[in-house]
Amino acid sequence: MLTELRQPEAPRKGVAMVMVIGLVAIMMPIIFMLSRIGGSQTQLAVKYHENLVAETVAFSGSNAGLSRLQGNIRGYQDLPDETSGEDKFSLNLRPTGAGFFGQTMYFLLTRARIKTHNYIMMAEAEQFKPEPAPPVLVISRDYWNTVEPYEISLMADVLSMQNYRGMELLRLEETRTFERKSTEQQYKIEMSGKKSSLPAPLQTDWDAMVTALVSEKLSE
Amino acid sequence: MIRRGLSLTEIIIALAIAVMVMVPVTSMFSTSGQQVQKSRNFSFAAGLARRISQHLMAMPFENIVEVPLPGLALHDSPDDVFFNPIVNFSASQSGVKKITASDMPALHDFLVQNDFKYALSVSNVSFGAGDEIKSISILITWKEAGRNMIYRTHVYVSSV
Amino acid sequence: MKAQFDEFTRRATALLNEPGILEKRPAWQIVKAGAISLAPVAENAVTQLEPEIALIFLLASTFTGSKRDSLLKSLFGAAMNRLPSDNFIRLMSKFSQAELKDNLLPFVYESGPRGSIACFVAARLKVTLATEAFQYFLSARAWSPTDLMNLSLLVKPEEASALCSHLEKFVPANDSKVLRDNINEFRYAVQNHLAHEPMLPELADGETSPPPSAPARAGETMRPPQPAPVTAKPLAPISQSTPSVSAPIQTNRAEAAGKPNLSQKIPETLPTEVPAEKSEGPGRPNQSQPQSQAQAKPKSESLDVALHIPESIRRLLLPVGLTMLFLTLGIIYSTWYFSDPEVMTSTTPATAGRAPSQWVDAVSQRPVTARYLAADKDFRMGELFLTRDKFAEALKLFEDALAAEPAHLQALVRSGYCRMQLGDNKKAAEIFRRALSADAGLSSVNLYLGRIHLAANDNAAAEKHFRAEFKLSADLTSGMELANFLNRAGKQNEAMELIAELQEKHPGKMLVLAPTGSENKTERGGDQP
Amino acid sequence: MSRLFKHNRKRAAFTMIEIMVGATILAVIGGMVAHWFVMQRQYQSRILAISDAQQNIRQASWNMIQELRTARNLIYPRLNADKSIRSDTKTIFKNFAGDIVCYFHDAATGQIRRCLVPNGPGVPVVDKKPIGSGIDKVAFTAHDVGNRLIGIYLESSGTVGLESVYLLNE
Repeated sequence: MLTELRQPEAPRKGVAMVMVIGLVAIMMPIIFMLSRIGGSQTQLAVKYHENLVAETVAFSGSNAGLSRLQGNIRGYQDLPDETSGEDKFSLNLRPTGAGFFGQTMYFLLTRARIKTHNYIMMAEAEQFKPEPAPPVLVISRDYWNTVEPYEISLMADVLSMQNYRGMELLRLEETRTFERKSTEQQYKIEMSGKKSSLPAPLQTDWDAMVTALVSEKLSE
Repeated sequence: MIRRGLSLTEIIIALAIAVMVMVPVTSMFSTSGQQVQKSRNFSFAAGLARRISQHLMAMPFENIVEVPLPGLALHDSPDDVFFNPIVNFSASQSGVKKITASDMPALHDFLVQNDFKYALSVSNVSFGAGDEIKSISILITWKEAGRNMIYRTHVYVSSV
Repeated sequence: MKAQFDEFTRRATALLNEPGILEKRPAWQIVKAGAISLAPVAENAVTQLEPEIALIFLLASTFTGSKRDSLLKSLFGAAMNRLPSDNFIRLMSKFSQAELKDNLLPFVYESGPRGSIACFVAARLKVTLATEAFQYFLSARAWSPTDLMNLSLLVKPEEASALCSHLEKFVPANDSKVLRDNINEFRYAVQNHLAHEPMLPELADGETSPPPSAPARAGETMRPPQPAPVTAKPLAPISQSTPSVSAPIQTNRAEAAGKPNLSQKIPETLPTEVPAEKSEGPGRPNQSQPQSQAQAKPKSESLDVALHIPESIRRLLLPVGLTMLFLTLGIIYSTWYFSDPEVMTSTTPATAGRAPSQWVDAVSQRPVTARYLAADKDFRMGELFLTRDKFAEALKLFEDALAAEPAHLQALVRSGYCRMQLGDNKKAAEIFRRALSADAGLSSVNLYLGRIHLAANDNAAAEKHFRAEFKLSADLTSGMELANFLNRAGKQNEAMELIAELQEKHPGKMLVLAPTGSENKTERGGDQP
Repeated sequence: MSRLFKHNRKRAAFTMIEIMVGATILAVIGGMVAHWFVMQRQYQSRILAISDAQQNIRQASWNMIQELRTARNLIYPRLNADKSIRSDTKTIFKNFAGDIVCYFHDAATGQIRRCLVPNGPGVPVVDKKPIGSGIDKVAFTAHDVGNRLIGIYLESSGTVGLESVYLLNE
């Protein structure tokens, strides 16, 4: 009708065109930049988070496993998956024999898997049998971990880890012998003599440390 | 017929589509930001749970009791064995610091913002003759982008 | 009589000022009735009315035939002397195409401003012409580019190419250079659809009447903007032009009558017409278009609805509003996009002291309900009983857990294990199968099922489950159990192969098959000292 | 012909008013985008700082936890005489092998360093690599009479880490 006579919307088209051209000119570089920065940042952040979760879950699992040993939870060794849902960790307790005092020795393996992240922790623990019944002494000898998704049950790997720990055990024997063989005076002189070569923040309280060390020295 | 260019409607529709595509891309910034905050919260929660689990091992067995949900806040709370007091650089009781706005502002703010709380779910079984075990679920809860988050870990403590 | 016409003028003016479609306006019926009653005496009086009122009179009245035509023609002729108002053009559009063709187009032949204006108005009214008519128009007078563009709008779009080829044949027959140029330019304009909308004719200052409002001028904004001349005329009093109407009508009629014979006369008439165009010249440099913007405002009698907002602003509202709308939509969309579907009823304020009913597990990202946590407590207690082999007590706790939360899979598996230990293999197997159907990847469940089937001498089913377990966990325990089973089941070769394979993986262990008939004692699920 | 050409070339360009309106709208949008962009940059740098701080804390605490967990005896700090908890920026303990290990915070460099003091003849050695860096504040806190529980408070650029380690071995 009458509206037919209204003339076509030329400026409107012009405005739209200027806007489109401008938007393209502004938006394109921004999108490009964002996708580059944002993309890699997000990826890193996600990867980091997954890794963190896997590691944390494995660590908590290891803690839980050790506390389980301390709680004298024996006789039922295939431990449950501790979390609900598909992302979970599994515990595996492997007895490796009996110790000198008849204590049971274990490898506690904890594996956490979050998407592509695998985290395995292994702890070596000795559980002293309750004598007569309840008190259970558990000594965790060490724990170490790996992010490699390899088969932890491979004995070769376990042995190499053990060998490494063996060195530490030898060193323990050495330090204990030294403490036992030294008199309190000798031990005090030896330890106090190190003060001068200590870094400054440690020197201030060193004498008090030596006193504490001497008082707790092993003796024969 | 006279050939027309793009109509305003067409351009607007095209822009709308462009916006739809752009939004996820442009928001990647905040996604990585959210992810970092998520990691920080998770890391902190796991640390809290570990802290509690370690304290449980040093605590007298009978002192391990249920802390029901919604749990206890770490900040501005009465003394407990896990978090308060938290540090003391002096040689006596008078110098203890708690998680309050005046003593530990950074930590206090962070805890208030994210509403971190802890709860303990204790399953206690006595087998007689002093053979008693507690299975403790440590529950850390916090708020993150409007969601109630929970981190759980479990420890066993025997009456040694 | 005069009073009646005055009354009609008053009513018609009121009608013009009302919004909406003409025939739907409240005053229309009254005006129509008035026009019909005045019709018998109006023939001469109509020409004395203001042109817009006269048009309304003609629209409303029941005049027909030659009487109506002659009235229309005189009205149009008078109106084309200067640029008619928007209202007038809109009213013109109420007349049929045929009426417009008969009564308006003859003025297009005229050289001078009236021809240009008629051409412009015809283009605005979207009057179209037959292909063969154009050659007469083109030959009738000299054409300015603006007029040519307007004329090209009278071409029916579907006939554009036909017209071009028609004119092409017509051109060589002409020896007038001016005409050839006109035809060529016109063809070019038609062929390339150069004209999109009617263009205001170039007129001398005095011929400018109140121009159409802003939208009508929109097409012209492509021209370089010029400051509005100080001489811009206010609304030209329309009534002033009416007294001179009758005279031009006569000449128009004469020309229109001569139209059929025009084709022969064209070459002769052309030279005389050319000076006419020249005479137009002095008026042209003073381009009148820019005035339109300055004059757009006073124009308020538009027949359009809701014209209170200035048109220019109204036009801007659309793109600006839409842009804002989409920005808002974008924000809403992004909020939605990043909101987690798992967001639950977590509106409880932090300090409310009430536990939410649900959380999101930070490890698995799955919901954890308060119910599940309650069941989990029973489950853990059951686990403790299990460590002392107190299966009956443990079973009770696991079942308590399941009663609180049937989805607690671990409790389900453990309850099956307890039943198995208590000798209820049938129920245990049923439970294990239920657990596997909920999660086929559960470890140990296949092992237990294998043992149950083995005890029931169902070797085929036992083998299936042992293999499934080995496939799932691929560890030493399940491997040894499978090897021992195969050995007992008479598949010694396969058993030996499996043992060798396991031995290779576990060099620190001495792996031997259990003697047939005795129970395998591996650490897993076995009784530790 | 030429007249028409000229005429149409003019029509193909934008008018002043179109460009002005378009530019105004673009300026508004551009302003919003620019503001958003600047905010994002600030946010991004904050996030990066948090991320760095978090990784610093995590690295430091894990390095310490690993060794402390298998350690044998806590020598310093110990509870105050009135049984109140006691904190310091350094800690000294006997490790699994019986040697004496010290962790201390160097506030100037923001590093936590480890020094191994042989429990026997030999000179103390400070590890070349710090076990933690970018750490603003550290508090090692003694929590129990048995000297087996140590609390660790770490702060890096406003991000805080709280840990405790129970020394399993004796």
